[in-house]
Amino acid sequence: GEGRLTVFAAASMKNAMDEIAAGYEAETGNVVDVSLAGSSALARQIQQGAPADIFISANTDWMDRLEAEGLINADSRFDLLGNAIVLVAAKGAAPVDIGPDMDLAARLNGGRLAMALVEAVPAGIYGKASLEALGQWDSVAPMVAQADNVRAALALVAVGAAPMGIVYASDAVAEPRVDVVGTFPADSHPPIVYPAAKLSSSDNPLDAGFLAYLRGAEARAAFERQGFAVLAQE
Amino acid sequence: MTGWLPPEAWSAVALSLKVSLWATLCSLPLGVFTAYALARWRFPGRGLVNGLVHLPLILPPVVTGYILLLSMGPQGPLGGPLAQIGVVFAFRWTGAALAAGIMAFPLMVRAIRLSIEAVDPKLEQAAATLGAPRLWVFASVTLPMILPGVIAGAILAFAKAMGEFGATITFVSNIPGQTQTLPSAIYAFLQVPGGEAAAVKLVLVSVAVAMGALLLSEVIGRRVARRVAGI
Amino acid sequence: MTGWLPPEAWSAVALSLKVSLWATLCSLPLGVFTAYALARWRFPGRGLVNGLVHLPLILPPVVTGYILLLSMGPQGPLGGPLAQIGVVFAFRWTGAALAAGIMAFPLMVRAIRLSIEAVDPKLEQAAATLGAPRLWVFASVTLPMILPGVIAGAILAFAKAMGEFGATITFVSNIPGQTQTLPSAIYAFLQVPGGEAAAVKLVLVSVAVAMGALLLSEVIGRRVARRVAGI
Amino acid sequence: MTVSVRLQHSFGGFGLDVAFEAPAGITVLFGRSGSGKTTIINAVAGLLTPDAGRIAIDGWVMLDTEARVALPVHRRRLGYIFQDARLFPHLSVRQNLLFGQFFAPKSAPRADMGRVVEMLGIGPLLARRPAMLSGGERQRVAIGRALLAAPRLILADEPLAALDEARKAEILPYFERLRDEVSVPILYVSHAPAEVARLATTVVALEGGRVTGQGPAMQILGDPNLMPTGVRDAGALLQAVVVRHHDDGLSELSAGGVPLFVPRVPHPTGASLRLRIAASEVILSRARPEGLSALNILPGVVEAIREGEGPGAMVSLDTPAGRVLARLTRRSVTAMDLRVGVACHAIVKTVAIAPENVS
Amino acid sequence: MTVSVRLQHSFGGFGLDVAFEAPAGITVLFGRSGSGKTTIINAVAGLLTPDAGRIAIDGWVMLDTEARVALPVHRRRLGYIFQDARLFPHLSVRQNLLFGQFFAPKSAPRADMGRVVEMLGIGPLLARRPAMLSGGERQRVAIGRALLAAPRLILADEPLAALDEARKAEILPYFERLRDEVSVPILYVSHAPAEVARLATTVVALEGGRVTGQGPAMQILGDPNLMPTGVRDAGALLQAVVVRHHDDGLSELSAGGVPLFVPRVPHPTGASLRLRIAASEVILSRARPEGLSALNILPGVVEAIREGEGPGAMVSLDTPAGRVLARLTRRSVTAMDLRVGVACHAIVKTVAIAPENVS
Ligand SMILES: Nc1ncnc2c1ncn2[C@@H]1O[C@H](COP(=O)(O)OP(=O)(O)OP(=O)(O)O)[C@@H](O)[C@H]1O
Ligand SMILES: Nc1ncnc2c1ncn2[C@@H]1O[C@H](COP(=O)(O)OP(=O)(O)OP(=O)(O)O)[C@@H](O)[C@H]1O
Ligand code: MOO
Ligand SMILES: [Mg+2]
Ligand SMILES: [Mg+2]
Repeated sequence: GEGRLTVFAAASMKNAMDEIAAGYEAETGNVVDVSLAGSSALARQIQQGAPADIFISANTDWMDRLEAEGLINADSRFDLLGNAIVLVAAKGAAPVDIGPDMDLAARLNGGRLAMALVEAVPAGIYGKASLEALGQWDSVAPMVAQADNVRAALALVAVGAAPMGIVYASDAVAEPRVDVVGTFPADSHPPIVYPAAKLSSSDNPLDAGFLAYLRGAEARAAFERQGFAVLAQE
Repeated sequence: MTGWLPPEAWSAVALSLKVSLWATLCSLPLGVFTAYALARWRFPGRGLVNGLVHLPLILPPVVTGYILLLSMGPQGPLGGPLAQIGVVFAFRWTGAALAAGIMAFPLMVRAIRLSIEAVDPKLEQAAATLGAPRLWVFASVTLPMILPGVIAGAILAFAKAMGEFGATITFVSNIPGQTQTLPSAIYAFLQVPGGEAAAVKLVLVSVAVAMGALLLSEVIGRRVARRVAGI
Repeated sequence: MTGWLPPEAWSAVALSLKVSLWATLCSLPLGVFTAYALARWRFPGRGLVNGLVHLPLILPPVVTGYILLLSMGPQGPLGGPLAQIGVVFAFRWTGAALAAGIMAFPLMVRAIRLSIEAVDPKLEQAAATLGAPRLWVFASVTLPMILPGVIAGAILAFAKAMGEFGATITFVSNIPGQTQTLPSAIYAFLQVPGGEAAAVKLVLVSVAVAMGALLLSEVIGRRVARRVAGI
Repeated sequence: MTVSVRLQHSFGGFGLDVAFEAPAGITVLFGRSGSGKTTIINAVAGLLTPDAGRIAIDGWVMLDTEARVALPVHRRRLGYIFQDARLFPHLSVRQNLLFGQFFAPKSAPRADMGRVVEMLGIGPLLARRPAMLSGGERQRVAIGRALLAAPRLILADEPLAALDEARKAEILPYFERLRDEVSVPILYVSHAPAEVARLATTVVALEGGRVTGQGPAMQILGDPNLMPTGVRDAGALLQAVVVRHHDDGLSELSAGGVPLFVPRVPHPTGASLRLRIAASEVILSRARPEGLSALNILPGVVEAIREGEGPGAMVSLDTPAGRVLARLTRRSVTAMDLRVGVACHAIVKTVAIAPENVS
Repeated sequence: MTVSVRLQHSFGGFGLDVAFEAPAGITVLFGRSGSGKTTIINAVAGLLTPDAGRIAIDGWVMLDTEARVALPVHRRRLGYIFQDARLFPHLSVRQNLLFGQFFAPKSAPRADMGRVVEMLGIGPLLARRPAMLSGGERQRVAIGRALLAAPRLILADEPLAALDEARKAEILPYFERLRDEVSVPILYVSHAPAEVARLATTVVALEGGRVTGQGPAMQILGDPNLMPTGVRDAGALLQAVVVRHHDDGLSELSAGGVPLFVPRVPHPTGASLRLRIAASEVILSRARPEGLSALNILPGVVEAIREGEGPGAMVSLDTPAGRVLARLTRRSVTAMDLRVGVACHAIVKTVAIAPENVS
């Protein structure tokens, strides 16, 4: 076929989505346009009638909001990916035993802890939740430097502006200037879920096929290469 | 050459050029008109108009983008009716041009306004005494005399449009080939591991284009100024 | 009044005012100098300087932020040595001011440059014949004459600084009370479902401040212009 | 065609209240700085809307504040010649000249471009830009531009004031030609007596926003009471006819039968021209003087003597050539025993009749 | 103090090559437009660096291209009075006046503010801004500003050209006072003969970038060959002494024993002053004329007669008062049989000696 499909996906999925789109195009001959931006920007655009067919959000809040407003096809919704949040530090840093006993504030040694916006951006929200669960938040909070997205937080660590940061495992995977020094327990924060769904306004016949492809083996391989946990079953 | 950057990046470059060019050309007449009104007319609400024109300079670009999305989107109070008559901005390159044009508008108006304020109204009066109606006076006397300022304003606006990101991505998203401009592409590359190299290349392209435009504006501006002065 | 907005929001307003004010005041001397050099001197590399000054206007703000982070961050080639002498920008409100100042710089320079180009060099020559050394000529003749332009440029820069977001958050992040400016706060509110109401309030505050500054600039500019002309 | 003007207007400290008629030819508005000349011209042009007034050319009303008629500037069909030329710098001389032609009604008697260019001697300049012209050339082009707009009225506000003497001398003949060859009335502002004497058909003398005298040039300029710029600039106008051109570079004129010698004028024999004799340059003698280098001696009878505040006195002499004014010291008046009715001679140096004063 | 100037410079089509000395008093650079006057002044001021030359005041070298000395403008200790005043619009008159004082060396003979203000009559203006001044007042402040900079040399480039006659008359006396009361040499550019006659101590006549004559004013201005603006402007300078002030508003002067009457001058009896008698205003008579209104008659002997191209001739008359020039027609020269050595009388109208020419 030579159909066309528009996918709104969280910007952090760019590398994986590039691979998947290419694979899908090669397999089916259909073209996929992937618009990458912050989940909130995409969700608002959908609220305003954006001509997208499929939305993949980096968190459940915005997807829930769209579902409540009837903007997505609830039946098509599924949890596509999971992720972990990790503590990163400059290359060669000693591992940290993440738990209630670690004294993160001391480890920072006056430096900053880079995170995404802790009230607004999913990775930041998860990170804050974990630190709270581990009883670290109050001591660390004054040292947190909040970036507008995860990548910016990672960059702060990569360029040495901050000694440590909290980012997604998927972000840390390919940054040569940092090491993952610990992974936050999955139960210390709400589940990190990237839900995908078809928009109610879309009558694109390719939707179902693409959603299926996302669950497929090739997509799984691509996501895993980028450090995501794939939740969706084929 | 094409291997230096991925093809989508080139298409972002091409789209940005198209978007910036149209943004500049289409806002130019309105920019000249607004600048003229602000420079020459005293009317109630002049301060307000001046403020409105400057608004995109003052607001965080994302806010401007949201305002555009809310008003000009398919469901917006302006976007809906406009769509009925076939004018669609949302999620089209035209919308990217609209966003870029609005963000660049204050810069354009400032430059043109200053050049209008430098035109001696006596020459316009002279044209009127010779029988020229107001519009004709503008077209045959004022406009040629402010041409250097108009060119400077237009090219500055073009350069600014080439760099516009926040309002654009918020209003028309980041759809490759349709609304993915150079800055959006740079943003996307910066969002993932390993994208920096490509991002740097795109930044270089963007700087080269904008610098070229600026240099051009200084050269053309000086040449036209000399031509207008009749030297 | 305080109940209308959460206290952190008010502290963001206060911080933004402080950051913008300092950004404007500190960049003003350099802005005047750069504008003077571009307007009056012919030197090799003039085109390059002009381009550099315009760069923040042209680049996506995030890129400017990254460049700042790379060069002025604690490990950066400039930031490191500066830190040694006690000048730290990273994660400080001073860094926010630096970012805002750089982003606003091209606007400031443009406005001042135009007013310098309008000063008759003959008056400066007259001052020189009376024995005034070059710097004194500048301080006692040129500067007072361009004051309206300087004020316009400064207030435009202030307004722009109030709205600066991308470069600031990329360079100094968002630390409530230290680097959380108004636009960062607005951005944060816009990221979560339901944050619109608070965002709108902050946008209104931001617009009110910037509009007030603009109006002020028109009024002061006109008054100072009249004073300078001695009317 | 006659322009009739009635205007009332007040600025803070200044009130204008004038009414005058400007027939064909050049009507000079004459008065010192601040007397309201420019204000009148601007009201006629439509660049200023007066508090009250009426301006019409023959029956065609351009302004009537009572009838609430006020044609906009571009409908008034004017040719305004500004002091500073105001050529369009971005247009060539040719384009400047043609600027007004687009707007002239098809039916208007159209000045011929060729003839105007010829008359003003600007043929070789057509392709140039105004920046490439001398001050005098620029002013000539401005005259041409005004003429070619097919105006029903020409306005000129001190069109020569910005020029030095040499340039003035270059332009004056063109205004004379305008006066003599073009039927459009011309309102001309000046405060230079020599210019007025040379150009004016009609003079409207202004002082402090009021008309202090109006009428034919000869009459107004010969009346020292009306000359607003003071007796120092007074002078008489004489009408003369060219009798002969002599080989030694002089032209012989006859003014009422009195022979007068002036440096060669270009006019043909029989042509009529005007001479201005400044009162300050006339010497009187009771006896007919002999053996003087001055060639021009006009016999006459003292008509009036007016003494001023200073050491001077103004003597009007009735001569066959017309009235001649002479400014003397009171001492001389006494010494020569000058009284009304006494016969005496006015001595004028040949070369004292400068070319600007021959018209 | 004497300024010595030697300059060579070439612009595209124009070459300047001059050398002259300017002693104390006013040295007027006199020449028609384009003769290089401004170029010289600018080189002296340091606003233009000439191809070659040397400029020094007494031994103090400001420029010596061979020795590679070129003081920057602000070190030259000048008082430059510009044609257009160039007051600082944002400063009050007082601040304008004081501008240069900061930079004058402590040791410099400091002009007294009070005296300068007094001399220029600008006391009531001190608090005003330049925009609130008339053209004449502005120029007076400019003079004061230049003086108060404690200059070693004053430059004035046509400081009166932008003013109308009334304003000129208002300013000229201040330059005379400068000349007479201040010891600083003044380089003064002008192309108005009356101004030159009135002010110049020394005249440097320029033509096409060359000095065609230099020397004391009397000598240069009395020499029609040197007058670059042509014979029409020629005139003689006479030195006279005030004898008496008469009740009828006239002052009686004596020039070499010849009585001359002029409108009341402000100078006290016994004061010495200069008169200019324009050649075009002199009438000659072989016999001593009787019964004329003109009060001033100078007896003399014809010294030389030069005929020009036109109908005119210039006659030099040697009189007890000094050399007087008269411009006549050739016809008169023939009719009166004037030849070198012939005795005759120069007749000058009292009022023709206008106040500007009495100094
Ligand atoms: N816009 C204005 N506001 C207030 N007063 C004005 C205005 N224009 C002119 N005047 C005053 O009106 C009077 C007449 O001015 P006008 O320009 O008509 O004089 P003028 O005869 O043309 O003088 P000049 O020969 O100097 O050009 C002057 O006293 C002037 O100060
Ligand atoms: N910067 C320049 N470049 C080329 N030619 C110049 C320049 N400045 C002056 N000239 C020429 O040098 C000549 C002398 O000019 P200058 O200004 O010294 O004359 P001036 O005697 O002051 O004349 P004016 O009385 O008109 O002021 C003129 O022919 C002029 O065109
Ligand atoms: O999908 Mo994002 O980039 O963490 O908002
Ligand atoms: Mg006037
Ligand atoms: Mg000059």
